[in-house]
Amino acid sequence: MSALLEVDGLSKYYPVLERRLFRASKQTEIRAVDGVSFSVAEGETLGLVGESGCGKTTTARSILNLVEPSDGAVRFQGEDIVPVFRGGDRARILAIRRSLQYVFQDPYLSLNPRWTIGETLKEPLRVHRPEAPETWDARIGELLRMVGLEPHHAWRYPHEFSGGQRQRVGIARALAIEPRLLILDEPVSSLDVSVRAQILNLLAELQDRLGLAYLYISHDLSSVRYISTHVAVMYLGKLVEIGPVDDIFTRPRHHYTRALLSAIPVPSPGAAQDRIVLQGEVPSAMRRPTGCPFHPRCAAALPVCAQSEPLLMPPSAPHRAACHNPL
Amino acid sequence: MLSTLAPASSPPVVAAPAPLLQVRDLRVHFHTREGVVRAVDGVDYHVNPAETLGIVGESGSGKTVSSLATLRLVPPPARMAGGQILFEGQDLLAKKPAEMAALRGRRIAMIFQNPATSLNPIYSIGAQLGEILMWHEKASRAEADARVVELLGLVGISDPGARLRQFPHELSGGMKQRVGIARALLCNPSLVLADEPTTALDVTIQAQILELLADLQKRFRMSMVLVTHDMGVVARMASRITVMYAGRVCESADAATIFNAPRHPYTRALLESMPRIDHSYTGAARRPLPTIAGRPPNLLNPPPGCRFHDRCPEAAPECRRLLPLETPVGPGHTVSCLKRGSEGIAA
Amino acid sequence: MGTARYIARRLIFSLCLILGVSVILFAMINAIGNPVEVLLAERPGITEEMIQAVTEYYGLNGSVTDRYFTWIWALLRLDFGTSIIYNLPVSEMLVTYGLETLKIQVPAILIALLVSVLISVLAATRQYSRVDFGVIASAMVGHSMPGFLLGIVLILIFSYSLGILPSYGAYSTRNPLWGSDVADALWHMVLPVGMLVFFNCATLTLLLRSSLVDVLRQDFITAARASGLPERRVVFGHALRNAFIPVLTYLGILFGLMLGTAPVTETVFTWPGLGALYIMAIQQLDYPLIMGATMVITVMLVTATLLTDIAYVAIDPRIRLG
Amino acid sequence: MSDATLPAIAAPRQRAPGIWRQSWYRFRRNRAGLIGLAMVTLVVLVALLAPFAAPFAPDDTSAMLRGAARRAPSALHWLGTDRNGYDVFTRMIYGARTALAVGLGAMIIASVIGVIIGGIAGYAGGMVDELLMRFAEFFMVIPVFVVILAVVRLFGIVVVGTWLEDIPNLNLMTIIVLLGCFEWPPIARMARAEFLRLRNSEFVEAAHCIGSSRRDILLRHILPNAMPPLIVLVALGIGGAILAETMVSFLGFGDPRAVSWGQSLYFNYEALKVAPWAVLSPGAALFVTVLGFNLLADGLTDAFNPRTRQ
Repeated sequence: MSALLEVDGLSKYYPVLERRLFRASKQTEIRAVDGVSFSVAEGETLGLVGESGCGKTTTARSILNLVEPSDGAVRFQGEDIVPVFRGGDRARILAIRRSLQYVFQDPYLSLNPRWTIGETLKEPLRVHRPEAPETWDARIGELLRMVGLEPHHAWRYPHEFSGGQRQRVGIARALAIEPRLLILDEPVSSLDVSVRAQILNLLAELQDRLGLAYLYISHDLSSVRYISTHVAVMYLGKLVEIGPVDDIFTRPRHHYTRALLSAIPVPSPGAAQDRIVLQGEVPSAMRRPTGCPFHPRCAAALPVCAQSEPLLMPPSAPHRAACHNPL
Repeated sequence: MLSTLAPASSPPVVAAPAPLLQVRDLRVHFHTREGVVRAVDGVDYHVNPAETLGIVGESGSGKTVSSLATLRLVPPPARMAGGQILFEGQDLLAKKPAEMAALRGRRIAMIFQNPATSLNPIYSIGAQLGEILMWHEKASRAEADARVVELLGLVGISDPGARLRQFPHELSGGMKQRVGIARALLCNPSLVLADEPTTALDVTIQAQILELLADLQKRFRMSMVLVTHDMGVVARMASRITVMYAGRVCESADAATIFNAPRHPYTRALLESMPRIDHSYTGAARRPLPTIAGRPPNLLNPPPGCRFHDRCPEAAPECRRLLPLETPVGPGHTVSCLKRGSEGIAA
Repeated sequence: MGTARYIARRLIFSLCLILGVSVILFAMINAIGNPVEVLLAERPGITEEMIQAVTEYYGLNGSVTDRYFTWIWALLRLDFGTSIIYNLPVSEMLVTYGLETLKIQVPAILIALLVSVLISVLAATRQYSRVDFGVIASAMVGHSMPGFLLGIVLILIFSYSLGILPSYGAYSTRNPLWGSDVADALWHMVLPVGMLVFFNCATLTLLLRSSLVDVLRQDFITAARASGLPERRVVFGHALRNAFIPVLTYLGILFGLMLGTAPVTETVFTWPGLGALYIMAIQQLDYPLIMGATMVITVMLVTATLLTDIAYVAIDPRIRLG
Repeated sequence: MSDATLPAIAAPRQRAPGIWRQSWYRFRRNRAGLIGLAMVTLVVLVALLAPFAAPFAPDDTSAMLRGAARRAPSALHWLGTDRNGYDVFTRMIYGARTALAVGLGAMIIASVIGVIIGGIAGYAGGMVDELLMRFAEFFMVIPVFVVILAVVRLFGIVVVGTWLEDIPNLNLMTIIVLLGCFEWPPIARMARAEFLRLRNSEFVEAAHCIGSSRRDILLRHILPNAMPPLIVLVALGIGGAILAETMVSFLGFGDPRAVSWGQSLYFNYEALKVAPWAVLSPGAALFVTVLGFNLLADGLTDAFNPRTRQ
């Protein structure tokens, strides 16, 4: 399998101007994403997990150029797309957008409340298939069926739908122009438990049928386990572990991954779960620790952890962890 | 006099204890322009001394409203439409407002879902916590401060003395929730209502808070009602569980029974539909998850009969007509389902 | 640190505002040419020589920038020049008339604040009740009632029909009422202050009530009640202070509005205040007086805004982060 | 395929009620808003039908010649006559035209300036935003009313002897333009807040992902969604502008050739004691108009904001 999407050393820094009254202002920066590299192959799902503020959403938004990356390359189908977006050649940008789509976390906020579902679904066709407007209506009906809705729903407004149905519309919009890769940003987090399974099933089914690749971003590890073939774990803007899903979940090598997994309460009372409760909280991105970002909270930290930053090891292995003292 | 941190005085329970809190046929209705929303419509549950009861349900199941109703704090346009809430044998609904206020915060306390909005942004931590002690226990400022510092330390806040002068916006989400917990425990209550106490928090912080709550509950032998939508959280925390759906109770039992031998079709479906982190779904193992078709009913106009019948795989014609009542199916295990032998009433 | 920086920033901005207004004002006045020429042009029978003489007297021969800096420099020394029409020092007139304006405006704001707090609490704690509805309806009517119209109605009722309150002026022309100057002054204040209170009260109540209703719905209010605090403490201690935060901005604006519309108020009640002085100055094109009065009104307004900014810091700890 | 069944829908409907129609449904249930709408409609109808509704011509001073000035209301002069011999009722009706012209004219100018400045500030962000908003703040703090009085008076002198003098109702137009130029900051602030909110909203980001052009995003996504709160502000502003014009005229700085409520107040205020009807009638008309627009704005706030009252 070839890599469809290759992210290489992606970084996003936000400058922070610390204003002071009588002294010169101090310029610092927040490293929201710091040198993240991973790849997603055709037909695969990479689950990107981490706690809030770890940079997983910024990573996704940088890939799509919703924010401009500060550094690094994003190769999609072999082409670095960062300079393309920066160059502003509309035809080339549209060609990328066609194959690379985004599904948002909040299915309510991501639909224009003043547009009918049909108008929302027509938008991508208007932009990408302007030559054949007569085919739009048929395609909209087809899309709605594909996500388990009915063609006549095209006449309705978002507020008439439940959360799960709205998320289906969001998926249909992303699929309208036959993308190869979908970036799914917490697509089920705002949904009720009983609806979550419906959307996960839909995603799995669409992947099998259309051969889509997913970058699945979530803090909900159980849905990640269900949908992903590979998992990448982020902490404070850095990738700390990446590997095949079962390896990560059964044999985590980074101490943070293990703590994260053990923090998820398993729905079986009295389950023999070795609970590791991390002490303290994630430090602010402005006061990032030196060395391994996790070392102040790590029970297995060595002196070296405070000094040098570990790299993802072993290089080029499928399962890699950035830890000086791996499990 | 200030109570000390010694465990509460109730003796260890041996045989079937009298429940500390007993809720009977509770009804809370929201009077909206569109009509009456039956948010809680005939709910029964009880909490024994020194145990944790988990109330699980999806959004709109009435779980939060029923816990607010225990304190008689349902927000307008909601109104208590009936039922009994017996706390230590006395009906709270029959109490005068002043008597009720004297119970709140002292005997029954509450932990809120969103730590960011449940602390007053313009008062320092010390001021808003101390005020409660000064009111309930007639403590002096200094006594109150000392007790607040003690409790902040107890809930795992470092340097509690300095925190007294801090404001909520200066604390992280996890810290704010710890303050919220300290506030609930100030007067050594015998019952704590925790409404989704960890939903707004990250998983590793959630683990910290859950551990803290479990520890405090054991230490002070208090009873706790833990309201949540997360089956994993109740599995970790609760000794007994009540499952709610659309304003009514489906099933109540001890935790092991709910997870290992659920009887109500909704409980079963809910458990099955969750992907689990301890299962592998790679390759051919990724089969479609069992789902619950449709969506929860609109409580403005709930379906007649069993509230779950239009999504239930086992629904029979009588389920459309008759509202099932809670029926015991085992020791400490009750189910409301006509197919499990519940009596039905035409409603 | 944060607080000091915040206040310093607002202070600097306020100074910039005052400076900006002075530039605009000066430019405007000078856009019409030599103001004295214009003034005298409206009075027939004036010769070129006379214009020349007055122009020289007021130093209007230099370039525009020169004149601006001369003026600003004089202003900084609190030298506002001499009124052309009244031939009195402008600064003296501004103080006399300004105090008369503040005499009705400041009490009006304070009384309105107190009354609207009480009414808002009454209404907001009984949301959707008849009391609430009555308060909203009358506040809406009061808020829409133009202040000067209300003043006219009050004069018709209390002065002309009932004859119990004076309809004009700040003092009796001949004998003070009851032989006491203080009582006389207070008695004259009743109508203008009453009108301003009514108008401000309506507007403040509308704002404060809706803000209070919002705050009362917040989690921390439920939390305060769940902690067993008495309702009085929850409403006055926890809700009211929070509800004031959005209203505070408006308080500054309201004071500005009152000052801005002082010409109307003072015309209705023939009150010898800054607004009435300003009208006279414009009508007569009394150049130094227009400049002086505008600057004083601006400074008062900017000060009111600055004070509300500072009050924010006192009431809302979140501001301190800047 | 997941087996989720959707709630059965009887028949495929045509377009469901859109957001505007929904707002209308909510508005209809708001009594205050409806009263406001009725009052505003009344004022608009009176203004449109003035020549048919008024018993006299607006410049008819024949009562003066008959010695019937300052007469109390009678069968002939329903609301009496004023000190110039005008029929008070007629002047009140024609005044609605001036009032609406002032309100609409000023708010059109203010909206255009406000939306452009606020939109640029909100969409561009950064330094541009900072500068434009400070500029708006500056306009909010200067004593607008006082400045308008000065400008109207001085402008009246400047135009003497120029071609501008021949423009009919020049003075009134000056007032309208000035009100427009001073009333834009609240609109700009609201427009900025809305543009900022919408620019970062998920559905706009979704449009970016699809590849919609910047123009489409601004005109088809952001602007229509920013409208509701702006409409409320404009409704409030119309009432405010009418009130301001009346006050300017009341002080004697208005357009002597315009038939406006403020002019009537100005001419008749000195005779308040002997002919109160000549003052109270235009005053009442002004009150009804301002109240109407305020109530309308209140109703619109509710209608556009489903969360405020549930």
